[in-house]
Amino acid sequence: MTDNLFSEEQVSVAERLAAEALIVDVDGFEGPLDLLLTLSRTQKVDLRKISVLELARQYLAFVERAKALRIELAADYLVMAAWLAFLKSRLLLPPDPEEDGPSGEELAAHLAFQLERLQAMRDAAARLMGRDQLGRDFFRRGQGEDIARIRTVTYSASLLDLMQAYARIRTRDEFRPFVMDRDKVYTMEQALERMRSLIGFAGSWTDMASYLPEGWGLDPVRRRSATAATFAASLQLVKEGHLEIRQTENFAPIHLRRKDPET
Amino acid sequence: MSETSEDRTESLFEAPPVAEQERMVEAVLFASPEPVSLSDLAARMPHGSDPAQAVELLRKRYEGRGVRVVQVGEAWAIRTAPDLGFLMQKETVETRKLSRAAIETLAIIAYHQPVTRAEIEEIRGVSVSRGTIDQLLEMEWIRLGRRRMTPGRPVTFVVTPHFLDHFGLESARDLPGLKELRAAGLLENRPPPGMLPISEPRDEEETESGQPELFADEG
Amino acid sequence: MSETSEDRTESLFEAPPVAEQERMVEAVLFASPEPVSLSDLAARMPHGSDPAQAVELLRKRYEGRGVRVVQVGEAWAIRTAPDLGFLMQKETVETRKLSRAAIETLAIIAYHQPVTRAEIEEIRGVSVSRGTIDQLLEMEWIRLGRRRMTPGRPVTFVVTPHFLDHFGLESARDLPGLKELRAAGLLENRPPPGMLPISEPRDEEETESGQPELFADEG
Repeated sequence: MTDNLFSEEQVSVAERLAAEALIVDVDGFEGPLDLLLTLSRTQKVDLRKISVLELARQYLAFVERAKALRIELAADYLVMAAWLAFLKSRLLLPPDPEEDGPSGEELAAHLAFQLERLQAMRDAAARLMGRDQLGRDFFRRGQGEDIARIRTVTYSASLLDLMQAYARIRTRDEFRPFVMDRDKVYTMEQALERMRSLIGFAGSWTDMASYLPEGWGLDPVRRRSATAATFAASLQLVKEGHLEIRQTENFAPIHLRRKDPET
Repeated sequence: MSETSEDRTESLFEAPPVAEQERMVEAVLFASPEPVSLSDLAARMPHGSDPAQAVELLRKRYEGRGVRVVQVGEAWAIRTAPDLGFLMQKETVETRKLSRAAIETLAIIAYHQPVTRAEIEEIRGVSVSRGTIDQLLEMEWIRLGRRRMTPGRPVTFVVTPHFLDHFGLESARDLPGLKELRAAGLLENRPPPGMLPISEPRDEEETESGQPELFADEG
Repeated sequence: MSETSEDRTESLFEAPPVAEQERMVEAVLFASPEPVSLSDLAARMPHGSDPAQAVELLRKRYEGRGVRVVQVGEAWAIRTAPDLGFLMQKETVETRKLSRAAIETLAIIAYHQPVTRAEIEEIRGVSVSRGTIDQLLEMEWIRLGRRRMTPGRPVTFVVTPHFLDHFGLESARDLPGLKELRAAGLLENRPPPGMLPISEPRDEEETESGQPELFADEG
């Protein structure tokens, strides 16, 4: 009967529309189990008395039909189809005493159980949402009390805040290069402070490298940071009119000299 | 020592009359938009008061009135009678924003708690999207429960007093149809046949189905 | 058929019994955020109701109780009895969100406890101000743990039962791990390899709040 429903020749227009609606709507289903539950409704029996064999046939026919219409089904629909084909063969063939594993009946019973459980949870959800709800059917006190106010401040945070904070830190951790170890970073502020105190002695042109702080010249990472900071600080001092700066050619050493206020 | 016992006797005598205690509970519950626990009540009321008794008297007094004294988990609150909801200006109802997936997930957590994410997915037959759990956590309708003592020690989810308050439930035991569902075996976490030998240590543990844990909240 | 239609017509024009009107006023006054005027009441209640009479009955009913029906200008409200004001003091607690620095420090302590201050700074990448630790200690969300058996014997910090209580956790081990945080979408995914961190959009946000801190706290 169901095979007829999906075979090309003798379907009524209504049946065809129904079948296509089902397929077009495949996005509306929440996965194969949901689809199976919908299909099972056509059997119009108690879910506990459902014919899993019949259901497997319907599902497989559905998948075939979708293929014929060149509709791409998500992988989990195909996995379910393969499993149901296997189940169907188990249910139809006499049990093989050599075979290990659960019998077709056991597998079918479990599928029926899953469907019944899902349906039960949907009914439960509907009943839950159908209950009287706070703010819709019954109400809390609308007005805070304003007598004898003793204001104490308490700080609050939710578990989600906590987890998000931790996630934020750990994510930052994964971008390790971005965080920069503090002990290898020499800031422009630090360089500026150092330069301001030293620049008074720079009467003649001096290599900028000699202004690097002690201990920052050897480790390449530290050296790079200190050089960048010192250079930036030098530019700042030039801008402020305390310093002159020169470089004879590309990549040549950079020289600094104090700029006297009058000149 | 004699002093303290004297003190205690005195403060026992100082406890206000029951009618007065009832007034106090009435005032506190009226004033607070959120449910108030018995221990909170006891902390505010004069020494020697019996808030449980006072609450019970108050609850009876308000039976059939326009507002009711209701239990929410371990706490008590005053709420308007549901049949008068039509008189009120509705708040924007949060539940409108909830997707079908979120509602189903919520129901599964409520009925199967404590339940792991994998179990929710097993029941729904699809994976639970990231936002769904987040949303329910944010609404404070669910929270993390104890970790399951199975490999990977997955976290579990349980519903909160907020959830109970919203749906007017005294406890998770009062969920509609819970008994019937349990009797029908639909709250069991039955592993698929053939999976049995694989899902090893779970079977040894009583916590396997999750259901026995639901009400036995042993420390 | 004629009978039912007659019934309906009657109930359309007949106001509810006085006791029912009193219930209605009780619920509305309780739930309303503002005092409610008689004309407001009349507008909400079924046709033919007499809110003035209902309010008067309600006012009498609450005489001597823990709450009273009081007139505020032209409107009516339910207020706790003035002699019970001392019970209400706890009601006016102001809650503020914890600062980002504090919540991050707290998260690190919760996930890494027992943890020293230096370790917290190492993980956060910025120094932790004394105020932050003090605040968490004061809130009793963290406490001192055992000293670490390393040079300088630094003190460690651990979370308290108070903390667990507040966050609805049974133990700090119930906190979801990194994998679970990622599955829940709380952890951003790694950037594709080779992508310069500088070009990350989060960079901007970070320079706004995180980055200056990185240098400012340098001590």
